[in-house]
Amino acid sequence: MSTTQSPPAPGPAATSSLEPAGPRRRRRGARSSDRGASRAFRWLATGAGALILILLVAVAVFLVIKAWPAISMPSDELVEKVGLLRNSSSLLDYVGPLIFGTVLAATLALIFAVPVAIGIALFTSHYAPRRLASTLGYVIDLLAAVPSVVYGLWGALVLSPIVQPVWAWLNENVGWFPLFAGKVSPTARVLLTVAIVLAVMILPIITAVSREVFLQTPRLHEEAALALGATRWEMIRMAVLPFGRSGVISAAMLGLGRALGETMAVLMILSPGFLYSFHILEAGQQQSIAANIAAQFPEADPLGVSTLIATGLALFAITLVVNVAARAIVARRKDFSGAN
Amino acid sequence: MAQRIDVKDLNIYYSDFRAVADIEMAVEPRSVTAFIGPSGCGKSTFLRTLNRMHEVIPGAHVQGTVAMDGVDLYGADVDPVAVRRQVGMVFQRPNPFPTMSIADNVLAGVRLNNKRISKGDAQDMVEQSLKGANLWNEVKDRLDRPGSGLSGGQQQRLCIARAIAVKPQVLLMDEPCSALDPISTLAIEDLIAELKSEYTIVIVTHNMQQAARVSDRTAFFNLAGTGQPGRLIEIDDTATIFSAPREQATEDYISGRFG
Amino acid sequence: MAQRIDVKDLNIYYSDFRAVADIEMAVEPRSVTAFIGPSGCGKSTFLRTLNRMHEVIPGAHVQGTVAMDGVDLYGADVDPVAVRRQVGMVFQRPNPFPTMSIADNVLAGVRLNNKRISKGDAQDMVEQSLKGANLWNEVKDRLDRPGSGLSGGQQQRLCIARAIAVKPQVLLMDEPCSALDPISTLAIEDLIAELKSEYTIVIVTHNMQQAARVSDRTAFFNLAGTGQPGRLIEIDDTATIFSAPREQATEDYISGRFG
Amino acid sequence: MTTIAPEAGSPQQGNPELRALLRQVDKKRHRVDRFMKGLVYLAFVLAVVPLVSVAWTVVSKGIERFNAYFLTHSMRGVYGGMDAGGVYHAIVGTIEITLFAALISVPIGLLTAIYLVEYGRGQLARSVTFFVDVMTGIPSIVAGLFAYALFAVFLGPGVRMGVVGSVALSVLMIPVVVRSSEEMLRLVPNELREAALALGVPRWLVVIKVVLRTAVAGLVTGIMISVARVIGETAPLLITVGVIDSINYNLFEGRMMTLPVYVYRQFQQGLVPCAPDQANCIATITYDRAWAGALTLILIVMLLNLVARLVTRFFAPKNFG
Amino acid sequence: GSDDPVGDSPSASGTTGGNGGGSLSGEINGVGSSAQEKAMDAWRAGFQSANPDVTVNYDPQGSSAGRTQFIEGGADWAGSDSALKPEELTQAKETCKSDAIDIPVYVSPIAVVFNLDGVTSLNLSAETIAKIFSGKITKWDDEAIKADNPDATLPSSDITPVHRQDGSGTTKNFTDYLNKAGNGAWADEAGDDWPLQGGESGTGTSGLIQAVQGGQGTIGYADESAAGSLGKVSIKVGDAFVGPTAEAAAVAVDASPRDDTRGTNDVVVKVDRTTTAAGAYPLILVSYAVACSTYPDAAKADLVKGLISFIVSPEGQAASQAAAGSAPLPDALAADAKTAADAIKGA
Ligand SMILES: Nc1ncnc2c1ncn2[C@@H]1O[C@H](COP(=O)(O)OP(=O)(O)OP(=O)(O)O)[C@@H](O)[C@H]1O
Ligand SMILES: Nc1ncnc2c1ncn2[C@@H]1O[C@H](COP(=O)(O)OP(=O)(O)OP(=O)(O)O)[C@@H](O)[C@H]1O
Ligand SMILES: [Mg+2]
Ligand SMILES: [Mg+2]
Repeated sequence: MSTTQSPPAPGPAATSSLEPAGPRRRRRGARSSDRGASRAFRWLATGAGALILILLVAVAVFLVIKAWPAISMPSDELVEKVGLLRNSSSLLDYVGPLIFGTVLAATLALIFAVPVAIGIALFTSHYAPRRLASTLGYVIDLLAAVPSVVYGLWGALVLSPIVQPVWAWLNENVGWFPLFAGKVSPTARVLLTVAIVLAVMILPIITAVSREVFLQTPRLHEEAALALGATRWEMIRMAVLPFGRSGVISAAMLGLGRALGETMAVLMILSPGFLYSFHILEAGQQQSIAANIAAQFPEADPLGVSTLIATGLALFAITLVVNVAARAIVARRKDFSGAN
Repeated sequence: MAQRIDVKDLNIYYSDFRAVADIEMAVEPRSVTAFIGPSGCGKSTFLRTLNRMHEVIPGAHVQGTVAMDGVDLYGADVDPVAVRRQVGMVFQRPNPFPTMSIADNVLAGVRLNNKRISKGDAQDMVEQSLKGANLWNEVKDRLDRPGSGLSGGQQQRLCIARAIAVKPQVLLMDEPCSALDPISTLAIEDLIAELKSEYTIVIVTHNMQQAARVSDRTAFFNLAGTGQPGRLIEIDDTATIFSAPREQATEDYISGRFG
Repeated sequence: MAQRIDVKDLNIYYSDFRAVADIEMAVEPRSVTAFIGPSGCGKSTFLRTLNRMHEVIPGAHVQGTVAMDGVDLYGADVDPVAVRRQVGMVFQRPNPFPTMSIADNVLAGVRLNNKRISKGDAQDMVEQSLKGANLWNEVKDRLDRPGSGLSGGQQQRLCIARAIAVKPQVLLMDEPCSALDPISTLAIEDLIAELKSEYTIVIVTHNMQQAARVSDRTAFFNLAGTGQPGRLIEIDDTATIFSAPREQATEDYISGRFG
Repeated sequence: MTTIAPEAGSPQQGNPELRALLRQVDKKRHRVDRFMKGLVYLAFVLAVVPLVSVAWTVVSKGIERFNAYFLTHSMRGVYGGMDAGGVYHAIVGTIEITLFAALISVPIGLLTAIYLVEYGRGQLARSVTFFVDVMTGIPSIVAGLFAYALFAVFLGPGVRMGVVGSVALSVLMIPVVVRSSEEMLRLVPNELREAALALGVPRWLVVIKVVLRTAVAGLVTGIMISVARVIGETAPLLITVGVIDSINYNLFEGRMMTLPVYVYRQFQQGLVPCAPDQANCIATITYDRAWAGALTLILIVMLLNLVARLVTRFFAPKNFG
Repeated sequence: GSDDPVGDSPSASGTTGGNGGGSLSGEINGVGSSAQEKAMDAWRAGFQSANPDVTVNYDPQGSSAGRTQFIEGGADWAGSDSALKPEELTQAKETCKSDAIDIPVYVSPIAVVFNLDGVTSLNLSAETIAKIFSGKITKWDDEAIKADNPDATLPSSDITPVHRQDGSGTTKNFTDYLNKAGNGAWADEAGDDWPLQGGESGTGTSGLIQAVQGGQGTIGYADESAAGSLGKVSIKVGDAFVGPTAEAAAVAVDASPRDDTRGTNDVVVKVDRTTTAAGAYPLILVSYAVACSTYPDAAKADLVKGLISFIVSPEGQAASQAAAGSAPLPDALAADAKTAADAIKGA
């Protein structure tokens, strides 16, 4: 660097400056540069974030306090005192199958729902005629309008009788497959039926979020793909899906959260059991944590309630683990997220 | 394998709005045709009908024929996907896929037709295309980084590399250099000169010097006013257009002291 | 009320990456300063530090001083919002607000700041600014239509109108004409010539003719290689730079047959 | 106008080689494209089937009792197989409790989403994002127990009122609001923020007037999802709000009825034993009321959705696409 | 909206005379058994119409939740399918500042229901029922069943027993019956939760009925009033078979002794499952109102006293019989209950 004009000394106008210009080497910029209303707004927003953490800590503390009597009590004593544990040897022994059942049901639901949801989101965003699309989107949103009690009723009264012969057929013909093994239930009040209802329930959440994300795919990128000679599907694969990837994962997490915590539908449809069983066509094999709490809470004595809340704590932990995993997936390709 | 394009009676619409009217022209093979004209006169719109990209806009449609070597691109049995593969395109705004690495961006089009491309071939192709777009030296160390991390100019050159990689017969470029610095612009212009021995090239530009430098033939578009459709005023050899245009409007447009 | 800008010891970072190093220059009031240089040399980056837009990018920060009439823009008690109001900016890519009509886009600087403005004043301001950006005639019949429906060039002129409407003291333009056709470019260049009697203008351009035409002083930036920071090579009167630059690098860059 | 006349020849002729190239689509790619299209349509049909089935079930079973009387009367003094009783009190409760829950959740959730997208860097933001996700996994009944315990600390045991339910629902609603809003805000292009900032607009106004404004359609969708998520909750409301058979407009005092609880309780009561000589006794009355209540609830959510749609349309960016 | 769906409320008719002559006013809140809900609706309606200024709330959260909240002071009285346990009595004493008492209010026969084509009634012994529910008898045409039902045409299909998945007083009474009357065929002691692993189940009485109706060859147990059109089992008492009727239930209650370890006015029935009294149906559920013998708040005491007195009165029992299909309290028990209710007083 040779010929740079050296700046002249600060002129008289500099009187207005509290801090005269001068060479100085320090890091400057961003962060604290907001002021006035902007700063207040930033604190407000940050406060809201912090409030959520506080709320969550409060819930966690509540869970731990309420669960503590059950957690801290020696197994033998607990098993003796709590009727719920009559078939278990310890609290862990009780929670284990519940965790298993909860995760199994939610996973199945997610496996059913995510591809369908992505399909519907694509349908409304990229396939359906424009004018029709928003109406069709609305139709799917209506699935979210159905309360879970109604899903429970529907699942038990309408769906179960319809799927029972199908399950029987599966059991008979594909019974070698571990999931379809066992003694098929004559009432179809089994985990697979529950998983289907859960899938229907979480479908609108996943669909709605995915649809919005897909709609936001920049035209530029879609056109880039088309101009390269991509078919519509290839365009979607090249531009739309990668762009919406993190959004879809978030949506799936929302759905998973709902599936994990869903109470009524499971409660009203499933014949529960406390086994580590993959037999999703057999009655009395699995149970979900949330439904179990709802089922047992009314007739549980204080120590029983404590035990149930301990299972709630376990559900909390599951959600934590699942989210860690999801986050890891998203973060792995963060640079490629397409977000600015 | 360059191709001749004949356009006849072409009207281009956005829903009910006729954006471009009554185009009739021929694009010669193995040559560079430049489109010039004021903003909004429909250069981009017309360009996009040449590879059927126009129709991806909802409500957009055309009337008339665009024939490539006598085959009507809008014929009933012609697949738009095949058309676009033969007629490549570079857009006004750089648009690399943000979710792909630089190398994958270059290979994006190639992968569509040939999924199992060997690693060596792929590397060669990436290198060749990027060199062709004068980007190789700048990105050779970070081929696996996302394409969106490049500067605007670098991104545009990446898009050019991507379009070149599919080896189309015709290459459409919509102001490809408007985001480029002179060095890259020069490189692209050189590239265009090189490519025209084999390909048919159509380029939209605002830069008349550029049109004069790179093109063999120049088409001038104009529009009577806002809401009016754009029209082709004249098309001729570049030398003729810039020295002795037939139309007064062309003369007026060109004689401005534009850059 | 033009302002003089003095830059001293300026280093600009993206997190740990030093994109621009050791800038030392003065921008004279009531004049047009052009930044030229190859892609990636940090012209845009430097320009954005002049109105503290750089720091909105996460991790981006600066070292050194940028003083406007002796007041350090990066001083502890300086409000970046106030800085940006005084130092307007037009971006490389047109970015009108999609939710606003054309008129509202022009008025954005006022409306977004919750300022009240009478209907008549607003209309005047819209008309004046759009005329200044040479867009009035094209859009006067559809001021209440969304700005995103315009062509690229029209959109960019809308952005210029928007920036002019706030009546800043300094106007930064990052390749404002790269998406414009010659007529609009001419209008903008005229506008720049008009504005410089009152404002301080800094413009980034790849078009050396443009730099030669519009600017009083020209700064040439360059970078030693990828990953290296961009540096200011020389700044001088435009005439001097284009006729007798002191540095060989400048000479080399300018003497290319660029457009 | 001087143009070179196009080469003669009808489009049916022309270069046969090229013609083949343009017609001959890669069969496999074409098939994949068609197949995926089929799948996408199938997905849609697959979702519509249960929807139609649920709708049909609820409407066909609920329509009989669904009338003006049902909508405008409470259950006070109704018991057994009486051919009487309605859901007015439950409608009041559902709307008040849900709206109040939204009133708590939407500001908190939206502000948090803004924090995460616009300001959040570093540890706090990471924790918030993470724990919001965790929060989606709180079982609803636990949320109810939590809200009950929270209020019991201050107001003593046995506290039953609408707000407690609203707080419980908020615990369930907030993460949904945050998560969906966050996604929508992230989709607002940075260019727009920069454009506004460069005009000298302070950050908070940029957020409110540009970012929120641009994202409003998505935000409304997200909020509707969250409302739909909680409006059908049963278990937490039974614990926190209790049940009542009379109309109570006061959110801050006394029990309230809500539609899902109403439906669940009616269903749980099961058949009524009617003596053969009892003329005014309907054995299936509780089931009839349950279905009619479900229909009411669905219609309310649909109505809310419709309003939200209109709002969205009103604010949506009006571009040409 | 209108709070007068029935159209006969005293305030609507404009006078407070007639049967609305009650002098009580105020509000009381109860929590407890959901089995009592149907009956409670009828009682509340009756009590409130007699005392127009009174509001009675009842949250059917479950017996145990009711007792817990009563002990915590969160409920003025509780409805419970089982009487307070000794330790609960001690805890309740602190809240009440006096002895807590149980008053029987509701007796319901539990029916063993089944869904089997062409069969509407069956005769089974407790032992056979126990074997069916524990999976030892798996076919409808099992010898044990056939022996008791010579006239029935029984298919050789599978029996699918259905139990309650949620904790419930019904399960407790049913398992108590199997355990005591089952001749050793049922080993597990009575409890709110179904003791065995696996099998079909339903939530709540309705859910269970639904499950039984939803399958073929299913069998379950539920409040007789909820049985609807399902087949009902007549159980073996002595040498005869008795069906689940209100009268038979009342006979069984009369045949059962009181729990004499309880204090005065704490009226608890120890149901004798093995009674052989003619026409008795010992598979019953006796449900209680749990209250304080003395309330710190006199007004509250009056309300609780008034409510429970109404419930155990012939009028109240008739109301619940009509609305919920319960069995009216036998005279002797009703008299004791009335004495206990009348003794409730304010401090
Ligand atoms: N998607 C669209 N929907 C409706 N009208 C459009 C659309 N895109 C462009 N137009 C209109 O069509 C006309 C031609 O636009 P086009 O973008 O082709 O012009 P251009 O010559 O490329 O301009 P520029 O030089 O600014 O790029 C203009 O009036 C424009 O407003
Ligand atoms: N947001 C960012 N984060 C990290 N690095 C960046 C970012 N933006 C630009 N850079 C890097 O900073 C350097 C300067 O970029 P800049 O955009 O300022 O160049 P330029 O001179 O404006 O180029 P062009 O002429 O292509 O616009 C480049 O190496 C670029 O890769
Ligand atoms: Mg264009
Ligand atoms: Mg730049």
